[in-house]
Amino acid sequence: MSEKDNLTNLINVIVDGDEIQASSIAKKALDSGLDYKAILNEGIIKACEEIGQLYEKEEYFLADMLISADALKAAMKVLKPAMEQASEKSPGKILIGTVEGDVHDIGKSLVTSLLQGQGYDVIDLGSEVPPETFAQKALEDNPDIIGLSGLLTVSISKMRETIALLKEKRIDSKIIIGGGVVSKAACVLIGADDCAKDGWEGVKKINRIISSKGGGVV
Amino acid sequence: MSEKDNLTNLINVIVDGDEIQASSIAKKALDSGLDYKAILNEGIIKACEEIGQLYEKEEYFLADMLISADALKAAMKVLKPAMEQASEKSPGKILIGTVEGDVHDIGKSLVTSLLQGQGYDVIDLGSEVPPETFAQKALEDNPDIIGLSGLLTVSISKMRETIALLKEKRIDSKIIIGGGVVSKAACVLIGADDCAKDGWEGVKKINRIISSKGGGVV
Amino acid sequence: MPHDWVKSALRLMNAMAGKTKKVDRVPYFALINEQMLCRVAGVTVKEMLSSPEIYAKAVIGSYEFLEADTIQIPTSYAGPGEALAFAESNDKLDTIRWYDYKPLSIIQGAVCKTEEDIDKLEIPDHSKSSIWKVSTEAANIVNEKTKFPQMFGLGIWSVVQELRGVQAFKDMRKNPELLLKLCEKVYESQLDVFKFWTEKVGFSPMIMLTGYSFNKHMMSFDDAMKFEGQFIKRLQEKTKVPFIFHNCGTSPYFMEACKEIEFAAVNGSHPLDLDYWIKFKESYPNVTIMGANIDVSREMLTGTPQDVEEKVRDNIIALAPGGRYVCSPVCCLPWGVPLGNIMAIPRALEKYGQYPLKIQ
Amino acid sequence: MPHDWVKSALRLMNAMAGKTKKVDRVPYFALINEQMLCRVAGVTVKEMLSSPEIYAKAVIGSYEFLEADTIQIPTSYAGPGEALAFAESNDKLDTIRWYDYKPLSIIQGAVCKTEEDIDKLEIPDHSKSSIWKVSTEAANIVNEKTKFPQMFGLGIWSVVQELRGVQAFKDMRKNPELLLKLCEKVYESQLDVFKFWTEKVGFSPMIMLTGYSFNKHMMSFDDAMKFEGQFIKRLQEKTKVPFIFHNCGTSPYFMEACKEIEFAAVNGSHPLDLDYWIKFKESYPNVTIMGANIDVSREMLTGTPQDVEEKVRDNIIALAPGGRYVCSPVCCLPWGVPLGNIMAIPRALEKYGQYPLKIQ
Repeated sequence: MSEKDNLTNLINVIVDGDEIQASSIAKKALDSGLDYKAILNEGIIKACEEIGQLYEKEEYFLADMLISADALKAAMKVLKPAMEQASEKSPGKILIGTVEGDVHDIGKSLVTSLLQGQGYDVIDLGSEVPPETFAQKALEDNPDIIGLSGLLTVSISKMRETIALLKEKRIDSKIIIGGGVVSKAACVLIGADDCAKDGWEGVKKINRIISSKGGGVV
Repeated sequence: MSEKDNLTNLINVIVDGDEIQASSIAKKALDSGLDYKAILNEGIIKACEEIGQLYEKEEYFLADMLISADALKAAMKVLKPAMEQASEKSPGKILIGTVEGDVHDIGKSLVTSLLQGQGYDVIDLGSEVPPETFAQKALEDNPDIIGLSGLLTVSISKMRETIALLKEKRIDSKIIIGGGVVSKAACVLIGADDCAKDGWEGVKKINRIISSKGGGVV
Repeated sequence: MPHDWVKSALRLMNAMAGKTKKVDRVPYFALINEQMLCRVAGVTVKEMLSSPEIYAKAVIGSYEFLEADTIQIPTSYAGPGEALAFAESNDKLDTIRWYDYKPLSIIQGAVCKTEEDIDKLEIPDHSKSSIWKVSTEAANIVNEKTKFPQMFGLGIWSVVQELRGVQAFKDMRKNPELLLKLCEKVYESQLDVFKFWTEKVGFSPMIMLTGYSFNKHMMSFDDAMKFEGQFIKRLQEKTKVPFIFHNCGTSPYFMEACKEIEFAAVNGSHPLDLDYWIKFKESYPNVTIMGANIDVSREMLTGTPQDVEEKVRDNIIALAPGGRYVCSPVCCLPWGVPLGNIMAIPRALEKYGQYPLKIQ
Repeated sequence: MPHDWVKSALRLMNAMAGKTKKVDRVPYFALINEQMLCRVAGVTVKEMLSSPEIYAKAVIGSYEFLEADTIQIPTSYAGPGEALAFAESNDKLDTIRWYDYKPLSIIQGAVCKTEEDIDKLEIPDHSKSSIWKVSTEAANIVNEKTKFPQMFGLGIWSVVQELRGVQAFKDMRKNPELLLKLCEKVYESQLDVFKFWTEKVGFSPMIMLTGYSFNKHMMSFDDAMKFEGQFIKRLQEKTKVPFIFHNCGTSPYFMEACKEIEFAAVNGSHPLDLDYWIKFKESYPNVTIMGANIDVSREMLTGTPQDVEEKVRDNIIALAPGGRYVCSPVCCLPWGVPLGNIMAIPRALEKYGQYPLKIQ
């Protein structure tokens, strides 16, 4: 098979959400001498873009994206050693969590998987994360972006409190809030840099922020 | 000195709040062969009554009572070994604490000291005590009376919650609430058995409840 | 002036029937959850749920204070409360989270982590469930004191998602049979809790159905029909009462759902603008719109009472002619929304909502 | 209708001066603390204190919603906030307790546990204190938006007790000199924070003085004068503004204190019945009574709006003739009191409180 066929195959199995195939094709491509950068840019990132397009065309839904994201992660896992050997930095560091008092984490799970699948360094704090934990971890890890997730309307309050604490601690990571409840108005009100109504929008906006910072998906 | 003089002296130094003298006179009385029951009933309990009378006559105030209570405790400490040897039971077991979200403990401190000074077995849970801790300790220790203390008006809510949990766990200790904020109306509303507006009233009511249960100050 | 609940009930009923001649003004449907009860009644959630009397008193006091035309207790809905009942009856009490002034909930996905958890999942015995005991008793007190018929709420996907979490979505593709098995168990439990409610509280004149899966951000319409819609139809056959279709997602399938399933009313709006609702009213003239586009996370959260008043007026102009419009902010009234903005709704209804309508 | 704060200010001023001909109705002084702001504005305490804008908005929205004639931010009082400033400046941040919907506070007695703690206790640099920064900035916003002069609050014993706890009472007998040293430091700090406030926010037209020691359950009147009264007199000499004397203890020394110290008004009532206040009015006709006996932990907590209305009416009949009466529930409006009961106060004032009084 040609190099191109190999990558097309990789894209297809990722989009189809086939974890096992994604892992094995990525391995085959690496073994065949293909540079990890090519696999990443021409395979994995393209697959991610295609998943997003399908979602936007309403051919893909949350379920499909979650499964594709798993395949994305499986392929990425294969590339990791080669990337580390080449001292390739991750495109960005993201700290993410569902705010205190909210146990919902489906949107956050999707964002985490898709970002990890693109090679981001994602620190997932889980759900019910107190403001102090966000602040402490942000000081320790100095992330590019902090993502606050929440489904409940009550979470707006807690997001505002968390952001206030982050600013008090002079943490200058970009802050993006996500969840069905957030609106542009709420975003401005509570001092976030941006907001996303669903996981895919979150991923797109994170990619955009990272690119504008000169980093971005490799 | 006569037996009676000794006990009058003991009463005086306790009322005066002289810890050192209270301890030494109680010891002398015991050494002179006086029965601990006599010292307790004719000395310590009488002193406690006198402190209360002085408070009610407005000659004594919180400061005086706290100091006398310390002297009371000092004398009681001397009697403890003799009482234990005679397998004397404490007049009653009291579980006490300031409810969750309230840090005030001056009233509770007075009640604890005065009760301990009368030989009660007092388990002081401190301040900011969650409902679950009251319930758990009550199940473990089976107290005769549970005292919930609070200064803030917000504490009424937490007292109600605590009492509901105690009842749910079928804990049948008498419940008495105390603090400047409580009223008879609030007491009925939240399902407490009784209430006390200050520490001394709390002590009096606890003595009354224990007596009516057939126990009481020896 | 004491609240006239009989008048409110008639106002609501006649508006939903389109009999505007018998309606004095647009009715106000308020979906008040535990947070709002805490704010108005000043109690903690644990306090409320510790006693049906306290709970009922908080509910009546709050709905009357907010001048609503409806009254129901927030846990008269087999959503998160059902998830709790499942947690209770399956010895997973450690998945439950209590908060002072927020609804209690369970950790998503913790009750049905594994396939075996689904196989072994026991339908709760609702007569033994503590949450259902206090809810039905409180509803009875509300019923007795207000004579306002107590409405019950059902929902499939809401419970499935609480029990199975994010894994439910992966099951959809990887193991749909397993997921359907879980849906079936939730369905059975919904029927059982409905029966229990009816026995204890009486007949529910309508059912509020939370079709949370009917939202484009959740799944395709076909999947929504497969994993929730078919069960809704079965619930309708069994319960034989009109359903209000509730969804406060960002892209709900209201039009599509109404084509497939018969609903007496739809309740939702999050991001939909008035044009969507005008079109909906044209397409489904007999389906009452409850809510339209007064958004709790936009103007109510960040605007002024004047902003809210204008929004209510715009909704009335667009949707109230001919009736079958019930004013309601969407969704639950949360922390963050000032009471001044909330109270602007009944004020605006008095001002603009009188039938015959003066503004059009 | 937007709230007319200028009208409120005049209503209050003229009522306190006894000029009833210039007063339309009995003014309403509401002492709203963090809890009530949380309930009305729907924010957490941390949220409020994180931003002067949010804080000021919550304060204005809440006072206007509750239809009060006064407005002040709860931390414009050097009580618990001062204890916090002491904790901050003495590296005892671990003694501070935060709650979502309750005022933050410090563990009683934890800052000045030992004699050495008192010796070494540093007076806070108020310009560096985070709580005073946000408080003064928020007060400035309130001032600017309402034009209602912002009142400041002082108190000695409140702070002493927070810092030294139960030990303060023992010191009173065992080491009064040590206790006086602490009182002196608190006094110094009070003067400093007053100066800071005046610089940042402007002149406070009155000072609300919480004389918490002036309560029989706390101490004898002589001790209250020794450990707080003498400092109040010194505060008066330095600040040169009228003082409102606040105490919500169960047996306050109002009459006794007014003999020794000049107060423009007294604010308190907890258990005192109307006869006490009628006698007080006879004895001190020039001292305004704010509050009388509308009790937040009795009828407001457990009664109905009708009960509250009756209580307000009784207070008006007894105390409003001739003016110098300001209606106010005592003390802070807490959780547990339903909003319906709270809102019954302005309703009752409109009904019964119009000058010239129709009910007497």
